[in-house]
This record gives sequence, structure tokens and C-alpha cells, in this order.
Amino acid sequence: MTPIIIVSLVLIGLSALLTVIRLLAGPTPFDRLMASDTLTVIATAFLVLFSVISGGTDLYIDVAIVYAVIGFIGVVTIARFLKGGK
Amino acid sequence: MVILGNILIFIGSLFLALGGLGLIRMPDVYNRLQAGTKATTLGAMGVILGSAFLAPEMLTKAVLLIVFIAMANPVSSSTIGRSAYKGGVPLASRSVRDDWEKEEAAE
Amino acid sequence: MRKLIGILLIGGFAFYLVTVGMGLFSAESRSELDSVGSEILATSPDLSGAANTVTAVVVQYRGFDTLGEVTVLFVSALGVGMLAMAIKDGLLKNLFDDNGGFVLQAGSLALLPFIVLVGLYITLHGHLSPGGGFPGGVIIATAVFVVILTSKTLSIPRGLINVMETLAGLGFLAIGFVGLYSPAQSFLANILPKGEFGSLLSAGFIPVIYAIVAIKVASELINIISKLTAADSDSKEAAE
Amino acid sequence: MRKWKGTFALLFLLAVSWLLIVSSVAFVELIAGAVAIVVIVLLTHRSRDLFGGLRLSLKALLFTPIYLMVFLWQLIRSNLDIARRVLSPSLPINPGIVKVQTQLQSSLGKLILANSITLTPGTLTLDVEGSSLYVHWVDVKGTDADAATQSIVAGFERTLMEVVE
Repeated sequence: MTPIIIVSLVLIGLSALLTVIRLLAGPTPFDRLMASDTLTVIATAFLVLFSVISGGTDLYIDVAIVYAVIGFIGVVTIARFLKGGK
Repeated sequence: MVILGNILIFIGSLFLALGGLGLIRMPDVYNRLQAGTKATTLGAMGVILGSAFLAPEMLTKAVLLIVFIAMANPVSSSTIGRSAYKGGVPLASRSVRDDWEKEEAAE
Repeated sequence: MRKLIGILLIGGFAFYLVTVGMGLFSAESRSELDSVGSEILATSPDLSGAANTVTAVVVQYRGFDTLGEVTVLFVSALGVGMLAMAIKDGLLKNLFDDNGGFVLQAGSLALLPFIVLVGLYITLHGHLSPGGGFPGGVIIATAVFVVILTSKTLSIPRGLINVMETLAGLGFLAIGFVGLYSPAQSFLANILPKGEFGSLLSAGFIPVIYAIVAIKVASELINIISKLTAADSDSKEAAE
Repeated sequence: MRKWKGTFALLFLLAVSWLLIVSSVAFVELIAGAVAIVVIVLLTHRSRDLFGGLRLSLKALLFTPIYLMVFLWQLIRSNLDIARRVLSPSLPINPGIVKVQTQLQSSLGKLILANSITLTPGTLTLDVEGSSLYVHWVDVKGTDADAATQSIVAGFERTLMEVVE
């Protein structure tokens, strides 16, 4: 692990932390939903990076692909449900 | 190759962090969507491509993942934005214009 | 109350991280905990021929259990279906009072084939990389779900899906009985050739079982979704 | 004709995706992929119709990488733009929703345009109705609808016209 990657991990962690703050703070349900959407993408990126730093196996990238797909579908579904009840 | 990968990962994570900051600072859900979508799309693309440079055996899957994120992320953001608008979330008070509201009122 | 729940969630997550971290760093507790795991890791490649040991455990070591799980899913799908039938218009129908907007409509149609492709990849490579029939089937079903979200008039071939579900269930049983009457003489014995370790055609019947599980999971979930949202009620009315 | 075009385009895109995701050209993988792709294409007739909007000509093939380049450049620009706005203490935004027009006919064209607008500097597509797009704009300039159309849509549209209908 080079120092650059450690700094990058810290930055990704910071971004996830800020997103979680938005997730908890709201104020509208759409803010929370958007925060979880962002969190999905951040987690996908992190999974791929983790797959490299944990020894270069390409197993985690399969997990990342599935995570991206399921995350997208979940967010879209909740967005559709939220529209019904104001 | 390794150096390029490191640089890409760093730039990507920098944009991810900026996106997180945008999520905190922007005044309403639409502006937050703007910051969130763009920054995380490019940020995730950078991190994924950079990781693929460090481990070339997963380059093909990484390319597919990048294309998927580039297609799916704007769709989910648009959907959230549209449901927020239809669900009655107002624009921030400093907004200057709303063409859509005029249309809906006219109907 | 909500703050309390938030604090509890964060606290629970922190506790989880700390325990996981401690487990990773103390070598002794690890070797104690992993005694069954290391046994399976040692025997799995010869016994099942699957590169993914988790899959080997699910299908090879406890395949009968998996058959039970699929049955549980089938029974719950049946129950939800009957409940949904009792409420004529479909439970979730009124939630979707418009079409979801053009971007989602076109976007879900554009992404549907590729998401299904990912689902099939996950299913077929379950014995090589993380995944398998259960997540693969769920991915396929959810992709169809997003298309249903945007259009109530989508006609789902429910008859075809029911046939597929039944055939998949019978196929699972058939493989089990083939194992029972083969020289190995045990239910769900892995009698197919193991193939070359790590290639697509390896691990004997594991990819076959997972393909069957994926078909069953996907068709059951699509059935539940279409009944709940009454997605094909319009087309049914048109046919009558 | 359009139907066959969509089928062909979808077959091609799925085949490329399968090769990318398995990252192997072993014979069994190719056979499994071919079966999977044919089944998917047979079952998704709406997606086939959607992909019928692609132009299949040498010129379109030539313009696809150009479009991707334009898109990538805009994405990088938009991130620098967001970075500038977020990092400056006064938060220089001037948001609003504007309605812009597009000349693209096919659903696929409008989808790609909407997605591209979402990822370009300061704009986010909220909805598309017919040939008009409702766009949330971080920095609204002026009140003229034509000027807005010019600055948001026109840059992509010219290149995209060559790729989709």
C-alpha cells in the first residue's frame, strides 16, 4: 500500500462520513434517499479499491458489480414509492 | 502504469470527498443531487479505473462497471429529483426561476 | 425515539466492527473458530470441484437444505399470492399513480437486458466466484420489477413463468433421485464429472443446480411482484 | 427494418458486455454467453424497440468515440465546476428550473441526452415530456428559453444526432 492509496482511503472514508451525516440529518426523505444513492456508489468504488489492496484478486469486483446493480434498483424503487405519499 | 493508477485513485477519491462536501453544503435537495451525482460518478470512475490499472486482470470487468455507473447514476438521480418535485419539495429560497411550476399551474 | 434508534444502530455497527477487528488480529481465536472451515477448505476441491467453497457448502455439503430453502420460498410465494388474490386490485397498485417519468421508463428498459445478463453471469459462475443461484435469481427478478414500476400495462407471461417454476422444482428433485439411484446411492449425489478445476464446466452438477435455483427464485419473485402490483391485470382484462 | 436494427444492436452490445464480464474467450463461456444473449433478446421486446433508435452506419460508428470524448470532457469540467462552487465560502449558486427543447426523435436519443445533461456542468434533468426537457440549473443565466436551449442542449445534440435518430 503506497501512501497515496492510504490518503485516498481516508478521503473515501471522509466522503462516506459526510454522506452519512446527510443521511441522518435529512431533512426530507429525498435527501436521505439521495444520500444512500451516493453511499452506494462510494461503496462500489471502495469495494473495487479493496479488491486491489487485499491482494489483487478480482473476486470483489463481482461483488461490486452486483452491489451497484442492486443499489440502483433499490434507490429507484424507493424513489417511486416515496412519490405516492407526500 | 502503477503510478497512473495511483494518480487516478487519488483524483477519484478527491472528487468523492468533494461530492460528500457538496452534499453537506448545498441548500436544497436538487442542488445536492447535482453535487452528489457528478462528483460521485467521476470519482467512482477514477477509483475503479485506477484500481484496474493496479490489477490488470480485472480491467474488463472494471470497464463494464464504469459504463454501468455512467448509465445508471444519472437515471437514479433524475428519478429522485423528479419524485422530489412531484412530492412537493420546494426549491431553495434563493432559486430564481421555475418553468415547470408555471406549466403545471397552466394545466 | 428516532435519535435513540440512530444511536443504537451506530453503536451496534461499532460493536460489530470492533469484534470483527479483534477476531482478525488474534490468531488463536481464529484457529479455534475456523476448525470446521479449514476442514471444509481442505476437502472441498476434491469432493466438489468448485473453486468457490461457499457454493460447495451450499450445494454439495448441504444440498438437501438448499432444496428445503427453495421449498420455503415456494410456500411463501404461494401465501403472498393468495393474500394478493384476496385483495382484488393488487396491494400496491394505487401507489404508482403515474408512469415514473420518461428518464426512468427509458432508462430501465435500456438497462434491463444488461442487468439480466449480469444475473445470468452471477448464476452460471456461482461455483467460481461469489454469487450463485439465489443472488442471480434475485437480480433478474428485480430488473423485471423496475420495468413493472414504470408501466402497469406490461404483460407478464404468468403461465410461462408458472411452467418454468414447476419444471425447475421437478428438475431439482430429479437430479436428487438420479443421485439416489446412481452407484453413489445417496440423494443429491454429485455424479457428473468434475471437469477442470476453475473452468465454467466444472464442479459436476453444481452449476446445473444453481441454474435451476436461479430460475425458481426469479420466477417466484416475479410472480409475487406481479400479483402485488397487479401488473398484468390490464392485459388480462383485455383478453377476457 | 427498425425492429431488426434494434435486435442487432442489442445482440452486439450484449455480446460485448458478456465478453467484458467473463473476460475469457474459452469455448464453453462463448456458448453459454450466446445462449444467454439469445434468450434475453427474445424476451425483451421493449428494449429491442428502444435500441432501434441507434443509427447503424459508418458515420455513426465514427461519431460514437467523438461523442464519448465530448461527454468525458464535459464530465471533468462539471466536476471542476462543482468543486469550485462547493469550496468557495460564499457558495456562488443561482439555481432554478428551466425548460429546454430538443430535436432528437427517438427515446434512446432523448435518454442519452438527458443522462448527458445530468452529468454536465451545473445541470440536472428532472423530467422529459415530448420534445421538452425540464432541467434544474445551478447557475441560471437570463430568462430567454432559446438561449438556455443553446447553452445546455446544443453542444451534445449536434454530435448525438449522428449516432441516434
